[in-house]
Amino acid sequence: MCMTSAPPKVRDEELLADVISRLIGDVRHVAVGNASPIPATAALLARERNGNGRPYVSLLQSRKHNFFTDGARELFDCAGQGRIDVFFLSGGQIDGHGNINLVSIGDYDHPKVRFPGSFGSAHLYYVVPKVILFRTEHSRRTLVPQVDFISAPGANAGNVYRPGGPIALVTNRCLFSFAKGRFTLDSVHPGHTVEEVIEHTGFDFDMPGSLPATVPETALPSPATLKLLRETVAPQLAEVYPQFAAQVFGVKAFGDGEKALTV
Amino acid sequence: MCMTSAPPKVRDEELLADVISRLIGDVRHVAVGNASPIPATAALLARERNGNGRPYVSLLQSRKHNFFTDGARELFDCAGQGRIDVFFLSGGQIDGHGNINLVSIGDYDHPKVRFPGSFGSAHLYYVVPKVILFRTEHSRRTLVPQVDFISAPGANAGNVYRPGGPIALVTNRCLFSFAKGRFTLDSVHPGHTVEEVIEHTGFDFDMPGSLPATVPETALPSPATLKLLRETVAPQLAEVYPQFAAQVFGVKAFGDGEKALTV
Amino acid sequence: MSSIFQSLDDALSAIIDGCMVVVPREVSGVPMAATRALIKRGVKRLHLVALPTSSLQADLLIGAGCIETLETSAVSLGEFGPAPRFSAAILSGTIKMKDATCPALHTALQAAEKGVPFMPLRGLIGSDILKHRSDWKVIDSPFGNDDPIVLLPAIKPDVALIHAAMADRFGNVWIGRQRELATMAHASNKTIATVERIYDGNLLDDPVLAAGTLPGFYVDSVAVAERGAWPLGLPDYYSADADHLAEYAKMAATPEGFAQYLDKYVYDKRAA
Amino acid sequence: MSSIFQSLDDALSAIIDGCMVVVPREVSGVPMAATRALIKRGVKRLHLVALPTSSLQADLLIGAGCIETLETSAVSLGEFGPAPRFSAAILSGTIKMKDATCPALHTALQAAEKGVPFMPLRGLIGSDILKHRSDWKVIDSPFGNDDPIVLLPAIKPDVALIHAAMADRFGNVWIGRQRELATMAHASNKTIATVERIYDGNLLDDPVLAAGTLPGFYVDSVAVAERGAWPLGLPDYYSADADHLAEYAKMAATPEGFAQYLDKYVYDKRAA
Repeated sequence: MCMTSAPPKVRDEELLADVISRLIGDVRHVAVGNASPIPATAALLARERNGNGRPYVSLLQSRKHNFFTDGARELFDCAGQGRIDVFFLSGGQIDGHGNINLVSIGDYDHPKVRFPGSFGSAHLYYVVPKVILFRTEHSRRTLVPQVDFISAPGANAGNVYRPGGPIALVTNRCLFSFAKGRFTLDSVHPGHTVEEVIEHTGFDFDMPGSLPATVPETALPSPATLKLLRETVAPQLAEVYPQFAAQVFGVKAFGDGEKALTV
Repeated sequence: MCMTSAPPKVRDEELLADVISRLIGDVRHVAVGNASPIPATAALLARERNGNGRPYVSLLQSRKHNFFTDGARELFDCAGQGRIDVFFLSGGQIDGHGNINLVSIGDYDHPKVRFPGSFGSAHLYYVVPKVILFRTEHSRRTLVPQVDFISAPGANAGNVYRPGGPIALVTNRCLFSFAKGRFTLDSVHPGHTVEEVIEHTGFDFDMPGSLPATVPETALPSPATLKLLRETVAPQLAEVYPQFAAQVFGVKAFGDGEKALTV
Repeated sequence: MSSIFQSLDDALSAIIDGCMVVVPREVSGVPMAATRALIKRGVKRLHLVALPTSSLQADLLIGAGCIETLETSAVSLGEFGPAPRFSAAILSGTIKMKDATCPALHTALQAAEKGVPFMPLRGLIGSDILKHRSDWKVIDSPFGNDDPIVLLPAIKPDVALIHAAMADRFGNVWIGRQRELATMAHASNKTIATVERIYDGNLLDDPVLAAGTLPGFYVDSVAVAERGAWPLGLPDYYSADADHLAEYAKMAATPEGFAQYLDKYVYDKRAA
Repeated sequence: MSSIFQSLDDALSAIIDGCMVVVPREVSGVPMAATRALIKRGVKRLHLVALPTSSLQADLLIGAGCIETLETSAVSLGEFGPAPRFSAAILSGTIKMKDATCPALHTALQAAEKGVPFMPLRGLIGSDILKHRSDWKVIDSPFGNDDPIVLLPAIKPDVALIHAAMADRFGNVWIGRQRELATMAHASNKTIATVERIYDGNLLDDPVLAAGTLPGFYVDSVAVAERGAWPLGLPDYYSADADHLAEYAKMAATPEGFAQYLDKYVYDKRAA
């Protein structure tokens, strides 16, 4: 495609969805939990980019983009079978070992702050090969040296069965990859700097060549990607995340997506 | 009810069904496995006698008399939950300890005779409170001192979890009750004798007062019971056991009982 | 046979103070009309098992003082923010919290469904959830390479409380794809269902409907409660009432606002 | 997307010599057309897991020399008597038999479905079945009174082979109340389905049909095989062919009669 005019303005959500969709890679099945509009956008983008209906995308909040028929258990069974390749997790706190905290701050028995709870993290983090951590608030409050409560650990010692775990952490400022128990700063998003990332990150991390100057800038979504996002992905997203789709893409859902029982 | 005329002729199957229905007692749920027309007759009789739709009767071979919707597993789960009160088992061999053999005669690795297999006996015999053993061939070939292969034992030592087990053995000649690891001859069917039972039984058993003369004769079904069996139970049975119902009760089934899918 | 249908209050009579009740997650048909009736009646000291998470239902019951122990993997109002009464109760220590992870609760109920004392589950090792659950055990798996694995004890609730689209007069309840409702019923001593409407016929007679039906054998009482999941949604039927949930999130942010919410929407003081 | 529908032979190509195949019990929709195609193709050394029992299917495959290992709880022709080729093979020692009890097989497949290495089951202790299964273990339950309980290792078949009423072009298969077909698919590496007919539409779009549907996600290939369970029945569709089963029982009583049966009904030599 030949683009000579100025590239269209890229929204932060579009950049993050593009980054995540590239992390997803060539897999069979991506599942996205509740209240995760940007990962959902990324998963649908990954599928539309391939154009062959693959990967399967399961948006757990959606009836339409979700094939499960065996009750609330099926997602976890499916992951246990090794049939979910990519999942997304977040945390009230995330530390440099990849541990995530979805429970509380302070002493567990007398906490200062309580989060909703661990959801399925203490299982999915172990059995899904590619878990992408996602947190838009990149601060020393969220990215800490050591979480107060480990909902799910980034790694396990010994012979604990663990085919899965974190592969990356995507924030509003940058992209970290994760390997061997540590994060590496892979790229910094346009408009942000390595110094800023260091300043706002509570844990130690590695850098390619260990020099700030060698950290690349996160690539912008291509015009073709933006077109896909805005024209093909956004209308599908609107069914599940109407507010998000309206706000980011100016797209409205048709109906409420609930197919009525006709018996 | 006043009956002055001669009692109607009682068939063996009717007598056995009546004996079994009295063993069933006041329970919530009776399940009957495959190829068990007489126990099925007894279970339906127990239900019709109460007249309130209880006990639930699950005939595993039937769609209509079987509420299971969770696949082939549900019967066993249901039993594990303690929700099946009565079940029926048989055996190629049954011994005096209540052990049953549904597998083979001779050495297991080089058998002389092979039976179909243990089915669910090695689970149901342990968890169903009232298991009624049923074998119409009462001989030293079937009722043996010690089975060659224990598909399921009559009792367990130690602290093995076992809320269930055998309560009786019904044969074509008599009714044995079972308690504390031994059978007791409770009654001999009309036309048979205690001596005959002893002659054809391969295992030791107890007798009330230890004297043959004190063993009562099995009571015949009452006229009311016969009426229920012939008029109410038989037509229901015909759906599941058409050949049996025709042969014993002269009743025919309507259609084949299979409700067609109309999608 | 007497009808299995009862008034909502009568149907709920098996839920007595101190009993263990299992309820489904926020999107699987939550018996909210029944929840309001329980609060009105003033039920106390419940051990609530939310399979595997909850939203408004747990928050309301906690705020109204009905809960002694809460066993779940998360309580949140989703896009409407944290669950305020849940958070407040944890911070002030007024309820006993048994934190879990979603598949652990499914597994523990499956153990009860199968009549076994425990079931194993992958994951959990190295998580502080496990550290705070002395009722969970770790063994070295006798299969494979002696790797450690968690065993979860069966959860056998006194009552499963569910809401679904329809039931027939035999107590059969159509649950559709929400199959965890069947596991809940199998695992529990009793099952109470509220439904949108009565199905005229026997759900088990139609092979297609039967595939999505919980048999009446497992169901102890049924009450009709139209829009009984409101303000939450009922799958295949109606969506959640977003405006109401936003209103709840706002009012429940303070104890006073929560009390007003109860007055307005639970205690029938609307006219006052 | 290319169609998931294939010819019967192509659909069965994943069932190679020596692989482990799980099939359903005699009343749950047995893929008999597929079974005849496998015999015709001359598949060898199968490890057949019949969940939890079998009738004609296992007997045919054994008689035709396709089976190396059979894992099931019983093989019988029911009211038509013992399964003659099964009995003969056991007596002559030509197959390896892994005797089980019905819920043990369900449990072992559920373990694979959950991705755990084992699951516990009540019963079995004191049974000679356990004595002959060195792959099953007994531990003292860490919950309760240290009572012994059996742990069964997960069974993860290479292929689940099923027959059902209908499938759509997305590979979704309507299984109705035969939910063990879903567990089989979840537990197995691949799933092959034969169906009576194609459903025109998406089975997951209708909430009522969806409740009885195995999602195409788990299904690798589908072939249309009308009356594909014949001479066995298909629930909600058609009954077993009693005359044919009686004929089989009679012919299969001898090796010669069995060979004639294969010629007549499997190898398509009807015209000869």
